[in-house]
Amino acid sequence: MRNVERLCLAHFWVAFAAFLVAAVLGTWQMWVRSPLGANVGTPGHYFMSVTAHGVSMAYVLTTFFIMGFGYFVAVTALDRPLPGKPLAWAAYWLGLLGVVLAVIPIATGHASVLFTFYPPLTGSPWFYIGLVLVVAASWVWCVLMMVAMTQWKRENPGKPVPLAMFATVANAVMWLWTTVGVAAELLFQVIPAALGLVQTIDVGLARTLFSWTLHAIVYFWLIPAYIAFYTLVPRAAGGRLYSDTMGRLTFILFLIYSLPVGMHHLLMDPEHGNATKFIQVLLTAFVSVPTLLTIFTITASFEIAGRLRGGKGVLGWIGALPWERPMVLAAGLAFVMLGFGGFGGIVNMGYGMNAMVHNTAWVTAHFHLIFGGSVVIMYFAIAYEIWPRLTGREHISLMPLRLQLWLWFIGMIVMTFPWHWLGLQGQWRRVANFNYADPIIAGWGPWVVVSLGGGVILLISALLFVWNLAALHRGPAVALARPLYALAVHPPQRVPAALNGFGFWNVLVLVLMVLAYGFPIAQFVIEPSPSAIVHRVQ
Amino acid sequence: MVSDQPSSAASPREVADDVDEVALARVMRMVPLGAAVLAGTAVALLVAGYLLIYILVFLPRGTVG
Amino acid sequence: MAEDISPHVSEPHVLDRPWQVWSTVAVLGVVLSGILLGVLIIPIVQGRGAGLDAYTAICRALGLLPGSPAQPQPSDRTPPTPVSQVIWTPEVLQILARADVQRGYAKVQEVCVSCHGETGVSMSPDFPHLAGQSGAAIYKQLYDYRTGSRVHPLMTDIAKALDEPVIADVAAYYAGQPQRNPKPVTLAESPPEIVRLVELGDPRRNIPPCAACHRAGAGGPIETPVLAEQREEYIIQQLKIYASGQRHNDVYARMRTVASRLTDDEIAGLAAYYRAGFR
Amino acid sequence: MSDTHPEAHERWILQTELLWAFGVGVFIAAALGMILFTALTMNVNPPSNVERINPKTLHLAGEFAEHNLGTAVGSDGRVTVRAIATQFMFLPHCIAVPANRPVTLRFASPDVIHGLLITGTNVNTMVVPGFVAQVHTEFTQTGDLLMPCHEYCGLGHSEMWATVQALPDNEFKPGPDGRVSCAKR
Repeated sequence: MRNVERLCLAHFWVAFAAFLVAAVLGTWQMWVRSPLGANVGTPGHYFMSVTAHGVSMAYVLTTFFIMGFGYFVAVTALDRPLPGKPLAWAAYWLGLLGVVLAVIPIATGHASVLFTFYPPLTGSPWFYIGLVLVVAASWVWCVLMMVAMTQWKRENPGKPVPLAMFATVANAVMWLWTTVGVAAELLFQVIPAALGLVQTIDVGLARTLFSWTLHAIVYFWLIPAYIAFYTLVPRAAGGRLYSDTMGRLTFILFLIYSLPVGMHHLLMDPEHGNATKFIQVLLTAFVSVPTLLTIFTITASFEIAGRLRGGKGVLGWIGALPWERPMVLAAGLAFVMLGFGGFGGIVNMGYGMNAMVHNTAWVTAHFHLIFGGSVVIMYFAIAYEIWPRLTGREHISLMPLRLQLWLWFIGMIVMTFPWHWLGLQGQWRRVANFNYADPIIAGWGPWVVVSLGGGVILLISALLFVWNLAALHRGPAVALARPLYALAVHPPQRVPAALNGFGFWNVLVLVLMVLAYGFPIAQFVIEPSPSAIVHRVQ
Repeated sequence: MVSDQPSSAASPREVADDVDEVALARVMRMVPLGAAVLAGTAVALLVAGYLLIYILVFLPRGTVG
Repeated sequence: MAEDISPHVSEPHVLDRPWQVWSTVAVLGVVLSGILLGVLIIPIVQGRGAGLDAYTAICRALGLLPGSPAQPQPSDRTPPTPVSQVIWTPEVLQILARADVQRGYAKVQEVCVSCHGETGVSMSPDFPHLAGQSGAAIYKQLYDYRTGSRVHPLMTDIAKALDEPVIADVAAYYAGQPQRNPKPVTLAESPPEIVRLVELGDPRRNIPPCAACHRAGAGGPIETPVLAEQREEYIIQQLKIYASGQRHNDVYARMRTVASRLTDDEIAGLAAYYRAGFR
Repeated sequence: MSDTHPEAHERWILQTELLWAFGVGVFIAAALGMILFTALTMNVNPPSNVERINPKTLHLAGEFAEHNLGTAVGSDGRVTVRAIATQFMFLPHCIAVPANRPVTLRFASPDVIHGLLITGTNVNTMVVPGFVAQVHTEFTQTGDLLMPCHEYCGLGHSEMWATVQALPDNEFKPGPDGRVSCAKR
């Protein structure tokens, strides 16, 4: 493993520590807003917790997990040492410093602006500077991933890059494109306002720049789960990957289509016209193509494994799959949640229909199911799969791992299904305490309690997850590590340069971004919208 | 830490794999049928649900523009 | 399965050409169809239904003209005088930031000392304490007295005599005066329903928490005054004339709405709470 | 894998994927088709109206000064509702609207970002300082509806809501100045 174990473990433990804190806060929030927790805590506490829950889950858990998993893939898939390891450690400490800088103002109530920053509400400058440092650390990771692939391609001319590494670098390239939006918003608008250098802020431009990042970032979180689908799950199920070419195409489609669609988060905003909104809705429809391709390709890979294990008939192979293996169980549960979450997503994307569900509990259900559900459950599965390689120790029994995965799935379904119903009733987001005396809201009370039940199950699962990993550090020494990465039915011999690198695709992304975001941003540069006075939450 | 075999091997034999080639050949005659049926019905249900919620829940709530 | 690497597989760059061509065609095709539908077809069809010519409909769809491409734009009539003339612009905030405390102190000696005291501790119950008050709050009230948005037998004439920079100086001076920070009676002793009003507000009566605006750093409106250590009688009197509408210089009736929903003993309780020095 | 050359079988696999991609394309076309159909025939759009307004001088005069807020029926019979979303309340606190008649709702914010929805209806928009948010709709049901602020706007966000009375035609009676206010309940 060329001694990157400590580097990967360091990243994973920061990620999962933040995850555990955020899971506790999430459950506390659901209790406070339910009829059982009326008059507990103040709005100040509640919105401090919502900010911490969002920052930990969306920025710390994800960025550190993705960096740790990326270093692991770069070493094991390419089977060569990590280039610039001291730089990787420097990026780690920079990112950790950023997390601490961001958490202190949150904990002292000076940054209750939530993880999506609602200018002109402006928090302490340290909050924003901390997040910029985390992003800067991830930029260093992106460079290291690209250097590793380039060096490998120089050493293996003409050979296809292993799919796991190809996907990781696709994610790194997309992330560099993604962060342009939030970096511009923070560096040129929000941080100057937080430092008091300017008294006003152009809110329309700030929201448009943030929307540039807001959608592509969810694909930055999602791609590691898809790397597991394509390269770990087929091997774990005892089969082959149905098509390696389709795997490469899927990650290229993610790179192209996840970037120019951010404005579907602004469908209900007054600062953009219907034309640009329709273009982005149409592009958003095409961002579902890679996911739908993946569903087919991975189900086919499952079918291969199931039939090899004796599955008969059209769907007989499902029962024959080794569901006792955590990676296989997690992938199955992830696909179910991806289905429900995806349904929530295409309803959100419905152009005019977004008016039915925007900023309601339906949206909260959508991203908890897709990110909190299918992506995070794959993070668990990836952690369970590679922990033995990092610690040199084996799980004593797989039962607690499966129990944890089932609890996470059940908790997620029990929590989010009532939210879909409440969202259609009009339950709006980010409420510290509801007026349960109001006849309309009174009807929601029982459903909020049901979803609180789901939240408690998720908390138990989160605690069990961290316990499973911690317990593994003291498990018995592992005898022999099974090979990790899946093999395709037809391992690629020759792959066109377009499927082995990203030069050409970057050009296409540039063209797409100019066509999709050019006009929306230009309209604020040509004629800035009337600026709003900064409201300090410090 | 036991080093792991690379997955980028030019030919399958270099990477240990407990999949028997003959069985794989037999299986591949049937394969994408089950996946097409399962994934196809799932996606069909999704889009049918989308159209139903569009017509039965969204439109009756009044036009928006 | 044949083991040999088949000879006729061509070099990568030859394989590349179709990938690049087809992917460009596909991606640009998607975007251009989006532009064609979104910018041209939908606006023109919708515009025809609303009696708008194609050019106006397309400009509205792109956001170059206000309004929806599918509906005529409503007309509007402008009403009489505003509630308060104060505008929070960067220039005003700069004036407040660059206020000269010495000049403010001189004007305070000359005009304000007799009622508000040198350190902002007022002489009688019907004059508010100004020590540690928010500069923006003093600025707005003096400005409202000057423009007549707020009327008071003494303050209207005094404010009319002050011009804008001096108002900022006086505001900065009193804002700089330290509050006495009396050891507040512990939170436990103040009545729980009052504490709940301050911290949680009352969702049933649509009353936001007082702390949501009046606590420092809460991110509420700029002109929100500091209530800590204010005179009890002054708070009660102001809430009563807000409720009756006699005082109406609060922008968009924020305080008139809240005051009209508070009962008399809640008003008394809140006044005692803030006089005790709670933030 | 049929006994043919692996090259041919790999191409067969890619063909099954392309067939699946075609199927997915049909489903996406169905979803986009519904959007396009209702946009062209029923004018169903997301509410957007790029109309700039200075949030700092909103309260001085013009359309969104305090006296001009509420429901107004124009001489041409068009119903227009004007309201302000400000830190931590809507003004007016109760909005009367007619059922089954086209209504235009216009909102503006003098301070931070707000947002609103009316429960059970398709009225939903963000209210961004610097712009006038406008929603054209028709209320298909009558009764008291809830209009909460659904975007985080500060510590008082949870208490920020208004009531909307969707009145049947016989109860929706504009006064001499064309204004309609809520029925006292």
